[in-house]
Amino acid sequence: MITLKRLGTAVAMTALLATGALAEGLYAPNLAYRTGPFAATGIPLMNGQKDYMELLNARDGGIGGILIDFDECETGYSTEKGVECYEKTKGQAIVTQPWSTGITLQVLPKTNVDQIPILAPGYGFSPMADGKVFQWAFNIPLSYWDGASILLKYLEEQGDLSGKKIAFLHLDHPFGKEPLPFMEQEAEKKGFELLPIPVGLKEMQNQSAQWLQIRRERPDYVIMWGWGAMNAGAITEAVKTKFPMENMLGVWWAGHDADLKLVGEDGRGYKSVSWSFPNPDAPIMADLKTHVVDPGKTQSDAEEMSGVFYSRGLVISMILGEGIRVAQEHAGTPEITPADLRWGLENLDITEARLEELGMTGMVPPFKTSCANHTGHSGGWILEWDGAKFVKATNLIMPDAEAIAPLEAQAAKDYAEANAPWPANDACQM
Amino acid sequence: MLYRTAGQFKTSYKADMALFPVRQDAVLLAVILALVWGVFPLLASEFAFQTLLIPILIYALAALGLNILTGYAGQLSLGTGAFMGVGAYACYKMVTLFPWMNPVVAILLSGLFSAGVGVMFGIPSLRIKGFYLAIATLAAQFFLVWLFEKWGWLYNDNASGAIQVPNLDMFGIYVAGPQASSLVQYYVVLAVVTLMTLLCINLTRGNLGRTWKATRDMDIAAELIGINLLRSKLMAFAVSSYVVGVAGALFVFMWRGAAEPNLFDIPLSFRVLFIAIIGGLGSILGNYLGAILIVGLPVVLNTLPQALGLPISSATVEHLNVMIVGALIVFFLIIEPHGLARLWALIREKLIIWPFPH
Amino acid sequence: MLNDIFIKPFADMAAAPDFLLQVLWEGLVSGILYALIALGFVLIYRSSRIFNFAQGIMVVFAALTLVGLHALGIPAWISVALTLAVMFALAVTIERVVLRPLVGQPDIILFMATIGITLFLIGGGEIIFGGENKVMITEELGIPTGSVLLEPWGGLLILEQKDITAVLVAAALVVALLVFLNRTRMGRAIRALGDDHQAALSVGISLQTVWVLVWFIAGIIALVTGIAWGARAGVSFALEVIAYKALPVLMLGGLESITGAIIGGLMIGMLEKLFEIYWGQPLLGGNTETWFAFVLALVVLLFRPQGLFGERIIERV
Amino acid sequence: MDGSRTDDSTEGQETVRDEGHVVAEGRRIGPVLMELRNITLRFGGVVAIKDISFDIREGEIRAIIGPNGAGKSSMLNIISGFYTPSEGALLYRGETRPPMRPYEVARLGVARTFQNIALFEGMTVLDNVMTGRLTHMKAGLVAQALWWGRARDEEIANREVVEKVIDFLEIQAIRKTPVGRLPYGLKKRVELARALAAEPSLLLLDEPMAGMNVEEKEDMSRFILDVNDEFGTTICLIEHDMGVVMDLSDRVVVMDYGRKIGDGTPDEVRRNQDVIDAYLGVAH
Repeated sequence: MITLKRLGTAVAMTALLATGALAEGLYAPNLAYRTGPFAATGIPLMNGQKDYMELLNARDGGIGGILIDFDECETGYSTEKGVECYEKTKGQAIVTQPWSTGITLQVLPKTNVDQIPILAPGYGFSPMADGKVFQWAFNIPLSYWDGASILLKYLEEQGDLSGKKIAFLHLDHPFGKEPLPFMEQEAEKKGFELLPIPVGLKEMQNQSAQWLQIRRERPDYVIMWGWGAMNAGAITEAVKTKFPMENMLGVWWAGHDADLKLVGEDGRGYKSVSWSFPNPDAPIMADLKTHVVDPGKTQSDAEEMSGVFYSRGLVISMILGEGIRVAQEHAGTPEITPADLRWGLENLDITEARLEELGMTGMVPPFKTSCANHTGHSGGWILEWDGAKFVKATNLIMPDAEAIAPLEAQAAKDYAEANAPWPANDACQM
Repeated sequence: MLYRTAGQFKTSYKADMALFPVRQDAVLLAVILALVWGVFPLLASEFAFQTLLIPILIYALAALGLNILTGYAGQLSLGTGAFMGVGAYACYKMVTLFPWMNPVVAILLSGLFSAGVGVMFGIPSLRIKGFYLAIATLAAQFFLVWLFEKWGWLYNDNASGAIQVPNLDMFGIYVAGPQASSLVQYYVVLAVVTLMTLLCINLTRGNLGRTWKATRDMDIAAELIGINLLRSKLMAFAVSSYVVGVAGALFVFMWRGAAEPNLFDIPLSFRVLFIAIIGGLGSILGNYLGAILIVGLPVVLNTLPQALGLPISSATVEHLNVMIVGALIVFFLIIEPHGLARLWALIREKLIIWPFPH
Repeated sequence: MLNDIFIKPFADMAAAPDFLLQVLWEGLVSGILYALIALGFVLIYRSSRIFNFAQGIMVVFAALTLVGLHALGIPAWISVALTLAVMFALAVTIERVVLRPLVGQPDIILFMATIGITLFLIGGGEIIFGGENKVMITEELGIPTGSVLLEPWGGLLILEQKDITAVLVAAALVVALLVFLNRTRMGRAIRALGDDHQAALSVGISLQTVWVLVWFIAGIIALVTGIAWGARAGVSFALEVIAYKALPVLMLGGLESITGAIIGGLMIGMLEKLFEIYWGQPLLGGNTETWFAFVLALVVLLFRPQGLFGERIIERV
Repeated sequence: MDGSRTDDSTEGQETVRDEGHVVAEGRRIGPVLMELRNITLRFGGVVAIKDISFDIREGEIRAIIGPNGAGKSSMLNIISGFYTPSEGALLYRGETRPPMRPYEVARLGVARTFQNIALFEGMTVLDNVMTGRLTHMKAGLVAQALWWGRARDEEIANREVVEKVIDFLEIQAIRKTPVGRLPYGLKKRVELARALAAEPSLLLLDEPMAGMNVEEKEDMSRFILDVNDEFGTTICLIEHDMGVVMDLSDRVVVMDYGRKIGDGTPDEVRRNQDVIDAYLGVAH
């Protein structure tokens, strides 16, 4: 027993040391999931993220002359594994990319102690936008409440929402429940009836009960907060029950090309809000082909690379890359610390001009973060499935900041109180 | 010669009933205790605390709880995860409703709630046996996890549906929550686990233990010699669920820091079951051996290829890990169905008579 | 409150009979699949006293193999044949490597071994096939994909053709299985084995052969289930969870009763759907399907410990 | 404990007998301990026992014999509470015993052994015998968990009783051996030890000599007599082997096809024509 234990500890420790020694450059782990029921939606994102960093390393020799050690730790979307990955990587890492709202919530309080920035682009806890309270967490460029707000604004453009019934079909998981407080507030304000319909993790592939409920309740719209196998399940059920596709909308994680390809033409009219969009003509795609695809460094393929999720992966890594670059300039050294990176992520200014320099025009709306604003609130587009691919159906729509900000502040305050003592950064200026 | 028992005579029944009738066992235990109480905490890194020491202890305790029910009383349960959840949620409610409550007391009390729920789901055990009962415990598993999701009061209606451990202190030192240091948490876990283990050893070697084993080995005969089967089984459900509940509270409060309902879903139940089976049903020591193997193996597997410089993706490692655990289960069942504890017992027997062959 | 529990649900049913029919149909389709999986359990349990937890993962494994082979460019029906060959090889391997060395061990040990097999297949399957959701080759297999619209009482009833196919194929499979078990020498040997090992051996059929055979049959059932369910919702490891639903079916129908598995499966499929729609969603916040079948089985067993179709057990000393 | 006693004592037992007080070689046969009145037992439509009455007196050795399927075991199961009779009544020390669960019967002081050994295979001999003391141990959960006070005292006190039984049955050497490893004959003896440890007022033995060789049978007979003699334990036994039974018992009930066909001293039974018919070819 002792020897076994000792052996285990010893092996683990030497391995850790070895990891440290092996790492060349800045260690930026990604808590990825290429397995499990969420792998289908995870893989293109992970590929996009990885390929972007491969590109920087191959083309530019990293960032600021230092290579990025972009490493994946497999979580299978399991919160437990995720925390294990966090514990394993936090020693050397300059950033944590938890990749699940559950894992984010779990590591959120620890980052204050460990002082490592959490980068959760487009997911996590919406009140993380409040940088004064959540000093180490970033959900750039849009929070879930922003996303819900954009969807509702779009629906309002189609007609008054009062008296309407909106079904909120969501994964029964912290991720799916996240927009509920905002949706409830808006339902009251705008006078529509909100009908939350949870989909259990075990029922993602068999949603007949949920869609029977939708058939019975006859909602005007279905807003879907789905992920992984749930999306494909919902979309096929929607087609089957003849729910009008144009009245079904999803969060950005429910806008995966492969899910819609399952139903093809029948899915025409389905919409999804997004803060990223593929641009096959962008210079970065050509660079990727030269430096990553042709040398065989990618795990992706042409079809996947033309999709929404792969390009979102690129954008996510771009956000991290820009954060590192800004931090390096500020710190005056390429070898930045996690604290430097936090400064970098708080001082991002992604303008159209900068996007053009990056060769990523049109792939993400411009945004700007600050010490108090950890999200950036870029706004998003509504994408529509045309039977074969997603197209932009609207111009950029901005979230209703006035409706979100008070709720954000309150939730952040409650969180800090529940987790007292919780250090706040009152030095922040807007 | 290390394990020579010759010359150690017992002169009273009391001495014969001591915890460690063989002196060498006591010495070995003392060494282990010195290591876990003194040496490990000094040497361990944050990583070792979080991925090995603390989880091994907590999983061992959960497996110990399950072992009381399955190994000693013979009632196969597949609902351990949910009962851990009951403990965790009960503890969460207590510390948020009564913030003045001492966290360790809260953890120890939370087991009472899971014991209550355990007894409720144990009632069918009188009429339902074997696999049917195992499936019946799945009813508890699925129903309780569903309840954790749907009953907002349990998680104070917070938006994410997850519970978050607040910072809790004891005599001015943080023992739970993000501010608590791993070292403190380790000691709290170790103290609770040591206490629970001692209590369980006493229960299993005494009258209740014999009652349970009789129920397990032949329930009809047990009833005919005067055992109230329902009482015996319910007692096993209660004690087992208590220990499992305490393990669940430790799991969330001393290790995870937060929990969402599906953390307590069936994979957790199975992991604890694997630990109990590979360790050895009907054994106390086995739970620790099993936990070391099941918790330690993935950690080693995850770090080994990197250490050796093998280019295996972390996803593949994860799959390999699942495969190896599966294969190990089959392997152990074929080689030694009574688990690691029996292996140790055999080694010990050999040591006692060593160097002679008989 | 009482009104919501005892009156309103039935009023709702009466008010929209077409919807009720739709609910029952959805339940029936699920129920057929539960019954199929339960049948796999029963066959293996009857012949070897093994509670085969791996039945669920075998469904996933069979479906993944089929889709994976077809993705390599092999024609659909040849893929089906090859998948059957793989399932046969799996049956032989399991018999050789796992079951044979464990003959005579207590039930719980064998049960644990099948959990080991499950884990092994999950890990291995993910390495071979990858974890992402795949599309079942429904059309390539010639399964119709449209839907039939009926209008009972002026309402609407949507029956998907692939669901109808699944129901018909499942029914045919069950009939074929019953014929096999009752009319062939091998089939009778399997049934005899459940009652008496010696008797079966005296028929001149080795235990090993029978075991390989039942595991292979379980593999065939797994493939059919995998195709049917995969056509509904895609093929991924998440499918494994539907196998849990077969467990309460077994509790209700009895571990050894083929009739019990079929009737129990259909009953649970329909009842859980009815409960979810008319009671679960309005009163309990939904998602009751995760536990309803288990609780139902538990309650039934409390009053009838032998299950719905089992014979009364007389205990002896 | 002296083996020489067996042979001559059986002769003596049959001699003096009258209603109420029977004295044989210093043993006191007391009043009726248990009386069975018009017992009938049915399983569904099958009648296993039909209208049987007999009694067991304190201090005697009472045997129930009969061919296979005569309903002997069912009879024993009724006495030990495992089956509830369909009709009829059981009187214990003169009072009607209400329907009881087997464990309640055990707590009244009825202990038994089993035809197919029912030991707890996963436990040592010592622990198995200790289970016989269950009905005498009262310490609560907390005391047991702490191994303190009453729990520890009980454990030691009862251990002493158990050790006496172990000495008495001469199984000291296998005290710590797991029961699963023992040969058949020893298992039977351990089972007897477990029943004896309960210090029962009525000891039921279900075919105590089934499957034994001659030597083992002799040992077992000796133990049965010694138990009866030294502790004054009332014994009711079922046996297939008529010879042994006749030597051991004070009175014998003979059953066939669920009916009672004879009742009396071994000699009386031996002369009974019905019994001779039922045992044709088996009787001596």
